[in-house]
Amino acid sequence: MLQQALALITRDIVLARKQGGGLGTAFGFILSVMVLIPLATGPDQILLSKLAPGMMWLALLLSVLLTADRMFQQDFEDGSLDIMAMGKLPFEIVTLAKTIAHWITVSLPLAIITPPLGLLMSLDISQLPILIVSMITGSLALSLLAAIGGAVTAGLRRGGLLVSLLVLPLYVPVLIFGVAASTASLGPSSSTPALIVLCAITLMSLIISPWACAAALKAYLR
Amino acid sequence: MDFSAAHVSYVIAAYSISAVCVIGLFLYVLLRDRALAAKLKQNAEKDTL
Amino acid sequence: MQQFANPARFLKIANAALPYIWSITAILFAIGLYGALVTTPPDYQQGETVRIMYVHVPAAWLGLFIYCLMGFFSAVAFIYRHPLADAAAKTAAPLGAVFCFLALVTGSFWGKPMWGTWWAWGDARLTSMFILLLFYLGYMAVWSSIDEPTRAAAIARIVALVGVVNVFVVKFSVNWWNTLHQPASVIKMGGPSIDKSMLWALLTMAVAYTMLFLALHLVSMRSEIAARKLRQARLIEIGNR
Amino acid sequence: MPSSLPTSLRLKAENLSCERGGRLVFKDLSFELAAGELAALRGPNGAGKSSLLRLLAGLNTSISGRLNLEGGEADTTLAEQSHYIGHSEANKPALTVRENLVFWQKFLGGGENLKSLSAFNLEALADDQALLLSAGQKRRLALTRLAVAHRPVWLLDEPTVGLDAASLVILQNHIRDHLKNGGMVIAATHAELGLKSAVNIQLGKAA
Repeated sequence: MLQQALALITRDIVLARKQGGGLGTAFGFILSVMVLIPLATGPDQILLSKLAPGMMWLALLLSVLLTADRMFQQDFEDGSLDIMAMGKLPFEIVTLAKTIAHWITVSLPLAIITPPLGLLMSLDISQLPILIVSMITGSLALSLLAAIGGAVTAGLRRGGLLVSLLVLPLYVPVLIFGVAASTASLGPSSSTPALIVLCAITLMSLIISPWACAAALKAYLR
Repeated sequence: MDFSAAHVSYVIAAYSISAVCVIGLFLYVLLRDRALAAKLKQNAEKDTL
Repeated sequence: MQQFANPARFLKIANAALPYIWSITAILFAIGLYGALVTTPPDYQQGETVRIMYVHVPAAWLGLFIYCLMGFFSAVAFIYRHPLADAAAKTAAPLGAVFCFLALVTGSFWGKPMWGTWWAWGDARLTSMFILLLFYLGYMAVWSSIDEPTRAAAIARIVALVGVVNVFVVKFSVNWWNTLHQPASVIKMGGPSIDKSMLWALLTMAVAYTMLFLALHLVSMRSEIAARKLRQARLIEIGNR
Repeated sequence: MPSSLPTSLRLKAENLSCERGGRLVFKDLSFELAAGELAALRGPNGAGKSSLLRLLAGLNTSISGRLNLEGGEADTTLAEQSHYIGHSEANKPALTVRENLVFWQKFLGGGENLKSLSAFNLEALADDQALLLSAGQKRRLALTRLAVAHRPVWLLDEPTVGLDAASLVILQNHIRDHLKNGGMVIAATHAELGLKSAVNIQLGKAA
């Protein structure tokens, strides 16, 4: 069982590496956002450093969302999902494996690259470690929730708009607790309670996402 | 209800927007139902001809 | 939609009950509005603006209640494959969205005098009500962007179930976010507790709104069933052409 | 084909009916298939051949009737014991032929060493990207999935499309061997498969 799931994850990782996949576009998106924000708000350092964690979380969240509608579309269109739905491996594990592959190839690298970019927005170094930790935890939730959007629109040609309308409300808790966890020194309370709730949200998404994706994709396979 | 009190315009605005929405919803739902019922009846008659 | 659970039984009950429901709704609205606008006293702090509460609170409560109802119908449809439950969820969504929108508008009218701004981020309930509206729009968008009804129903069910869970997570996190950024001294909407003299009017209005929803929902269900029969007839026509 | 199959395998379908896009595609379809038999599925386009195959593959649910496979492995569904080769070839263009097959072999539990390359003699193309393959070669890559892992039931949706004469013969041999070993094949074809079909399922008006 596990061996089949690992086979799927490794194939998706190899595929993402060969096809370039979402990481390139997502990283380009984050870079442009990081440059545009100071231009928009003006070079005032204090304001920028206050805004930095929030803006970086928003950039991460939106860039993961960008890759959401392509997560299942390719496998759906070329018929691979038909075969995967038939196998002994429960379909929920198949969707979870694909989501983890998306997390490893897109959300995780972004969660690691984004914090250092915070220096562009005069983020003080002391916040960097906590920012990376919270982003890594949050990035799994982002992938899991994006997967739901991707699965629900897998069979639609123009599903892009629908994905953002469906997934952004789901991202609200991740954004709130992600930013709260990363603004350790500024906020009144220390960041650990927020980090714990962020982990709770990630675990909750870990339970909801495979079920929702499997059910939605099965509806399209019919 | 004292109409000269402060901010009374907000109260009127709130009630009127509520009235507009409720009545609008009421009309939309009723008209759609009537139109569909009519089409259904007309369809039924067409079949029995 | 094939062996469409016989709607006849549902239609019989609905058609029988509807006149009574409409009349009860009318009576309750009459009493409630009279109470809200005339007999209940103005608030010692807010003055007349407290009367907005009688249209805001029922709409806000109904906005959330209908979304939970959609979650319930979707769960029934998911477990029992009952097409009528899908129709119930589908027709409830627009009604819920209107009440949710209404709650937002009346809420900002109510907040304006107190905070001086049209959109009070300060109040966590308005913010989570706004996000609830997004959940409604997302659900309705699923129905409109998938043309084949059985598939649209299957996807909408999942969106509603995932939505219902997340609406409460959003409410929790927005409240938490509110306490984080907002010193606790903000005046709570509608005062610490609604005193007795206003309570009965508020409850009457709440029941009136709910009966209104019930009536509108039954009528919308009736038209949804009619629409499906028409669609089915057209398909058969195409089939044997 | 490696191990011989339990010859008591029997697929029973009783008044199946299937709906697609709100329309009834076929109604009260019954047939029986024993081990070692080929079922030819015929009918005009849109008569529901693919719907029936997808129904057998567990991707689609029938509105009425019953379908079960007797004698197969204990508590495994029909879908888990069947290969399904549909119109879309389920190959990744960015991956090479070998990578595609290695993945399917691992996923469908077909053991370690890659022996399936020779099934439709794709050895020469092993390291080319599937992108560069011709339509016929892509078809052969899809059909090679039959050899990647062992499944008693084969569900083939117009397998002969795009195949040249030589590959057609190879396909026929594979099917003949599979049947000799007690397997079952249900194939939807327009062109004659050139094999005696024990059961003929006619869907929709006779063409």
